[in-house]
Amino acid sequence: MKNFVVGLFGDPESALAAAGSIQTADLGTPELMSPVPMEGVEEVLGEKKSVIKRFSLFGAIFGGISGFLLAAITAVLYAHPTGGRPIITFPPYLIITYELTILFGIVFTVIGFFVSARLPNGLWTAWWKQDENRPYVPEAAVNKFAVSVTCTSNESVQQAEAILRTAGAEEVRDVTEEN
Amino acid sequence: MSFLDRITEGWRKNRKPGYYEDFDYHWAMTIDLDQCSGCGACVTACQAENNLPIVGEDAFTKGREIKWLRIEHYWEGEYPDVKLNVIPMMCQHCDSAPCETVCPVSATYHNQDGLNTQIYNRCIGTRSCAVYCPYEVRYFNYNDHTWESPLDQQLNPDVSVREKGVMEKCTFCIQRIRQAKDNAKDDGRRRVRDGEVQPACVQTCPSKAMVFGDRNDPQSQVSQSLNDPRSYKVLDELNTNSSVVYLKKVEAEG
Amino acid sequence: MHGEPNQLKYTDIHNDVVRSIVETGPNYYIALVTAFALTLICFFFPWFYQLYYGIGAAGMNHPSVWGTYLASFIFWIGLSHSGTLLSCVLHITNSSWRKAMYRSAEAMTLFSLVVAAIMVMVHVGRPWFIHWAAPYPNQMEMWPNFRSPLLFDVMAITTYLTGSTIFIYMGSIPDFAAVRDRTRGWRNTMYSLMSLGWRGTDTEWHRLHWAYTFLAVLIIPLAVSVHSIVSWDFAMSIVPALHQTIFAPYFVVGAIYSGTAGIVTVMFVLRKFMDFGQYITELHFDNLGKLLLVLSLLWTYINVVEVFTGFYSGASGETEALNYRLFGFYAPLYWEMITFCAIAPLLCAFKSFRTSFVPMLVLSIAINIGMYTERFLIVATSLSRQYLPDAWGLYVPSAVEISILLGTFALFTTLFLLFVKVFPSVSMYEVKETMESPKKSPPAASEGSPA
Amino acid sequence: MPNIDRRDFIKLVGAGGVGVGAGVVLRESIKHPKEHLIPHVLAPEDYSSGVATWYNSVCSMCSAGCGISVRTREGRAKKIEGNPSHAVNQGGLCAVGQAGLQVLYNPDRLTGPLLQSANRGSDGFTQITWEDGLTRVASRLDVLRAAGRGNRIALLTRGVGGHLAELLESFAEGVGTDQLHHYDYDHPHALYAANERFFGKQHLPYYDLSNTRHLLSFGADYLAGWLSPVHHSLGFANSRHGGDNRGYFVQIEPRMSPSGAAADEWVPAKPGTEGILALGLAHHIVASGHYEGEDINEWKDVLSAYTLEKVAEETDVSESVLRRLAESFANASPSLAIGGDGAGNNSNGVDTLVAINALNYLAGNVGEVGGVIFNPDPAGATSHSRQANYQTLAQLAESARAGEIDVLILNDVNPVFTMPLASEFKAALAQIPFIVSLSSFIDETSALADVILPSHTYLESWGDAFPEQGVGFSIGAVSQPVIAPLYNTKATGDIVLDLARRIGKPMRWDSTEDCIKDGWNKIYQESDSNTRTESFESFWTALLKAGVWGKKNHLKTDTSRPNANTIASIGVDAPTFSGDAELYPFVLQPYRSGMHDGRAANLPWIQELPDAMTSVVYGSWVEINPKTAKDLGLTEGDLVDIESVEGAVRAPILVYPAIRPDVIAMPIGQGHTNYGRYASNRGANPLEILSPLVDDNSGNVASNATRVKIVATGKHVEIVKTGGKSRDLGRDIVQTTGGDDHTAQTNSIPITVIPT
Repeated sequence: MKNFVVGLFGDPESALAAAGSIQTADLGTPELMSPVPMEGVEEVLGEKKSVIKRFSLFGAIFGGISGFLLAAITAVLYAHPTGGRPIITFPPYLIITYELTILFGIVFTVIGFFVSARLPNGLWTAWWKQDENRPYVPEAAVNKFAVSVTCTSNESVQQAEAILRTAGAEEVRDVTEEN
Repeated sequence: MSFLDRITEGWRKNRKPGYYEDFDYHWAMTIDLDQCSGCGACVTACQAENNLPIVGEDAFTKGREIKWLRIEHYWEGEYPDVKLNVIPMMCQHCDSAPCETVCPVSATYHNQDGLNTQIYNRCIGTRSCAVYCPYEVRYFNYNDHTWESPLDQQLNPDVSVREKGVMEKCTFCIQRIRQAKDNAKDDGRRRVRDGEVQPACVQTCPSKAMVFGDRNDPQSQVSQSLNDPRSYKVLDELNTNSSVVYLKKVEAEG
Repeated sequence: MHGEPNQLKYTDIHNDVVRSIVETGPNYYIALVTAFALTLICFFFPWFYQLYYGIGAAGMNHPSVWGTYLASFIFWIGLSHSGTLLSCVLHITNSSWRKAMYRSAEAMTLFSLVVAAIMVMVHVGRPWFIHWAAPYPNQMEMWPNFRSPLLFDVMAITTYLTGSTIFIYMGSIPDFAAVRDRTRGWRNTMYSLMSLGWRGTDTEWHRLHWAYTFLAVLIIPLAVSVHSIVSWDFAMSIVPALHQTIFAPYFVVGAIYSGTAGIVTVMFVLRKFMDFGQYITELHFDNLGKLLLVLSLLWTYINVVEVFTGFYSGASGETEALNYRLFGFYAPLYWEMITFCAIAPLLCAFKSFRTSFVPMLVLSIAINIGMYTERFLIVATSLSRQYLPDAWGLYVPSAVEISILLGTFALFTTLFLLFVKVFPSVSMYEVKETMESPKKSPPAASEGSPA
Repeated sequence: MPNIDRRDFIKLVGAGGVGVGAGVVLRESIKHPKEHLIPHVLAPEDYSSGVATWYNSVCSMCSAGCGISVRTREGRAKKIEGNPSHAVNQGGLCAVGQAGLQVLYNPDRLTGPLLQSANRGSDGFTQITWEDGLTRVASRLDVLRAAGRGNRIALLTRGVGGHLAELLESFAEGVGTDQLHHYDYDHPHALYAANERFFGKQHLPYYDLSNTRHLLSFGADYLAGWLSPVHHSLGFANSRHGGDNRGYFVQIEPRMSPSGAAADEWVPAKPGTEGILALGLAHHIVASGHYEGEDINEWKDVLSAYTLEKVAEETDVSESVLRRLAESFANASPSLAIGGDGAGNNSNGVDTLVAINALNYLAGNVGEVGGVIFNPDPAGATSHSRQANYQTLAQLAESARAGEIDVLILNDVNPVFTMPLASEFKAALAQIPFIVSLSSFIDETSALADVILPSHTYLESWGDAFPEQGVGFSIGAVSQPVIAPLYNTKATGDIVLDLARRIGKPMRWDSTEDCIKDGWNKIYQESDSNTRTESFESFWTALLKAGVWGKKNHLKTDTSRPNANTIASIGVDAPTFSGDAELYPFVLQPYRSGMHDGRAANLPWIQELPDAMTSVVYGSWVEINPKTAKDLGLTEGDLVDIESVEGAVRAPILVYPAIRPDVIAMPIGQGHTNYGRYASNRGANPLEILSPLVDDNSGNVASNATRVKIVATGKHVEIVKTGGKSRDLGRDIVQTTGGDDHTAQTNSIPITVIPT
């Protein structure tokens, strides 16, 4: 059995404070949901690191190498002399290299984003539906700031609810997983 | 030879710009401007040989004539000390052709005879080659051209007819070169003899101002003509390295 | 119906944006049908005729083999430049005033690029074979020529289109999620699909921020390269007055310039017709006006340099081409361009001008007319005055070309009208970000109070 | 629901639009199911091109008689090239010669006999059978012949040379008429007259440009239209670079022709004063002691009036130029003076050409290599004695008006186009009860015919040619059919033979081929029995294969002198012009451009060939001096009426840098009213407004002697031309080198006249 206790706050400060309290109370790291990026999350919940930059770097390097090889190898394969230039010409191929560096950098950044943000949600099921494993409150997309606590027992549910209410939650919702 | 050696060798070879000397033939033409009278026989001969369309008056008005070879006129001075200089202008078959590099689909490139070739059915019609050509000798098919029956019976079966959206230009009568090579092969000769192949313009020139031949052969008429002290290339400052060489007009004193 | 911007609440933004998507009045349909009909009549039908007849339907000739189609291509590529590029730059420099307008600006980029890509199809002689310019394995012994500036273009524009699409999409994911919850039926399905199950968690926001920043970092040099490469289509040739080292920066500056002016136009339209007056304010016009002023001075500087060095060279071809541009057949267009792009924007030096909406609209349109003229002149004056005077010509666009040129605007408008019904045309979450976040307050005023 | 309607509308329009677009794209992409990506430009290795068959023949586009080789594939002529072994053109061929294929394949060619069933000059032609057509003509001829009134039959043919001329003679004799006229607009009547007077010879001499070191050309556009342009081009090139030192070419003419452009010096003398100029030079040569003949005193007498001072005044050429020209002409050896249409078609034309002959004589060029060489008598018949000049045709018209002509047979001749309107030739034709045309096309003259019996083109029929202007020795060539007749037409000779049979006067030949063969048999029999082939048949085969025959029978140097009377007759009057100089301030020079005398105007290749000097295509123009244009406030494209006493033609102005301010020039060839789709209703025909001012010595119209005025119409048209700006703006496109350092000639390609 897994319960998600979600507290809705009207302002970000209260929500952050609540999240800090939850973490201090050893109820696990809560998940915050907000309509805008919240500032100060890392001070409260600890630093976040993402792998996106590695994806970007790899993509750029991969793109650069494949760009040059695409131009150079195929030019040797289809050797069409033009303009008295060498078959493998640096200046033009550098441009191809440059463009593909950026193209693959972009594509891999996106892949990195999907991987690290675990999107799309529920990739292997019907991913456009809401994943039951991830609680969601629609208000959080409008003007509410939500703190979601994952609880494994009834005690922790009550404890979490109490902390959230104390912190000034306008509403506390209990989302229970089916299985 | 190890794989690495093969790569390095291929690299060296393909990084070398001056590979044109290795060509079997290196066709070139000289035009003696002191002999050219600008009569235009070459223009019509070219039209007859290469299936150039009859474009009609309207196309001329719009500036869309197709003349692979044209005569340019340059007046000098004012009456009564006035002179007219004429110069036949056709594809110069540059060895460093600006038009070749710009084609995105490789529809124009240098073939093994040192010719600048235009592959009609590979052309997608960006017309950039015509922009890049400083000699303005590339002509675009702005629409499909037809020949009123029975004028079509004159069409040369060895030359394809170009459709709309395709660039075309002088080929040095590549079909004649091809024929000459075939003949040479049939006769058991390894090479085409000097003078055996002449483009239509050279063939018809009433004042024999044009000479065509293989530049690789130092004995050929064209090679000798290229050494003429009067020889020059039009727009040589652009480093196009053209294969058509003109001999200067002589200004004699009476 | 709304108060001053600083009195706005998160819910107001939300409601306004969602309303702009789901509530569709008859005016919208009239606009869409008109735009679409104009697209068909002015753009597609003439183009189909041209496909049937050949490029001869246009006014191009020997030696002016390039014409308005290519000018339009550069124009639209240029227009695309301010959207994503500006958005990226402002994102990285943390300029908050960007946030209300960047979504539409990026959409402009995207659709300008689409129109530009279509212009390539219109431009080439045999568009049915245009895929030959793509490097795909085939049995025809055919491969594109990577040495060609035109192929650089293909690569650059493909990359730019991909990058811009991804950029605008990434930035919209939170907004799709927000709209998803407020819609029903097919819209809900669509937004569910597009939002990828976004929930707005702290981790998601964090990843989005970094991914978005990396994209911005990658796209800035890309955008610069795109217009540089477009300029090389000309500058790599040896045509007098085209073979210029200054062309790449000239084109990049011109592109940003025309794109910024384009943004002003779009901002005005959105403000007027989408009731976004609270979000797109005098502040934006003020800032854009300053930007326009800077760009116009840069642009003027480059123009002066070009003319100066050209005349100083004394080379026959160069001087003749410049002479022709300044005093020849097309001279009225040249001076029109100078008036619109170099002189008129000086008005932006006055704050009162910058913050007046209608004058700014007029100026922005004038600048873009001038910038179109610039592209046209680059093509028309240079090609008709090349090395061999006896091959000089004259190029005047045909009715088909002019119709297609007008049609591109209709096409762009159609695409933009469709966009505003699909994308939240103002970035909700970022506008919310710019506002004071709700403050902790007594329960009676729990929805937050103005600062 | 209104929404649905809107949507449906959008959908329908959208689907329609996309459908059309997709259809077009689809059509284009499937049009060539086999897009071989490597076309003939780089043919696949296993591709072999077809084998062409070449036939040697003779070009009949003008009277120069160049040898041609016609390339045929699958029974169709594909390309005409010059026959390299023909001494006249040596492989070269002019644009009109190249375009001969379009005579053959012209879409406007007549495909079978026609009968005019409505009014003359209307389009009321109906198809008839050959039997019908021939019977109609033969019955007419038969009646007249039987009644002994054969002289009421007139034959007017284009200049036909060789044995076909004999055939026509024989036919004329058979029907009993002496009204057989050959008519070519450009036939140099004045030149024949002048040569007869000065040299006593009825034939053209050979002007050896090839070896001359100094050429004075008085209005002879030898590179583009005069006598034998291709041969002259060869000679020009050879003189420039074939020998040890370069020939110097001077062109004296009021309007620069292509030959003037190619020359080293262009001297714009006043129109009609070429002869005076020549005599001025002669005066200087004699006076300065360059001439030392026994008859020097006679010359001094006759030339005394032509002092350089006076001549300079009359010709508008400075004395110093005259002196320099005279000196260099006398000092160069050999030198050559020629006089062409520009000099000959004046009121003093024959006198002028005689003066030029005198100049050659005084400089010692007569009979010399590089000078004037006399041709041996041609092996076959030539047409000069039958050539009709203006007076002859005017007489014919007179007879027609008087009702003395009952039948007129036209063969490929178009006098209605080339005769001035003032001659009222067209109206005279209307008086002839029955006109037959053997032309391949309907032209202005054939349109007036009652019956048209279309003949083959020269590429489908037999013939031969013995070039009149020659190459200094006897040559001839056989014209053979290179393809089977395209249409239901007959050879001219065969039609005539058939008619002769039908009127009971059969000739001694069965066919044209027979006639030609018979003629050549005679040549064979007369040839040296030691060197000739075994039989006539082998000779004939070899002849057809080579396409040309020649005999190295150069005449010995002619040392004969003109007698005293001839010398005494020398003298050139000031030219007279029709029209008052006040009212009509300009002298009109109609000149032949690429269209020949207008007969090439129906060939699209020629219409699309930019003019050699102005690069104009598809139309007429009026050339005027820039200064004149400025004075009159005219710019290029301004439509003007050119008015003479006789009428007006309308054409646009073309500012021409190289024409005298008091002269305007117009090209001949356009202005057809009825000559097929390519020529009709295009441009203007300047010949129409010429005054019928005749030089009595030649009997021909002085076509350069009409004064005109320019009347602006206020309208403007765009002159269709290919050129842009014809100034090189210091770009050094056509580079030149000084006369002294042209060490080049040794490297140039020598051109040799091949004696066959």
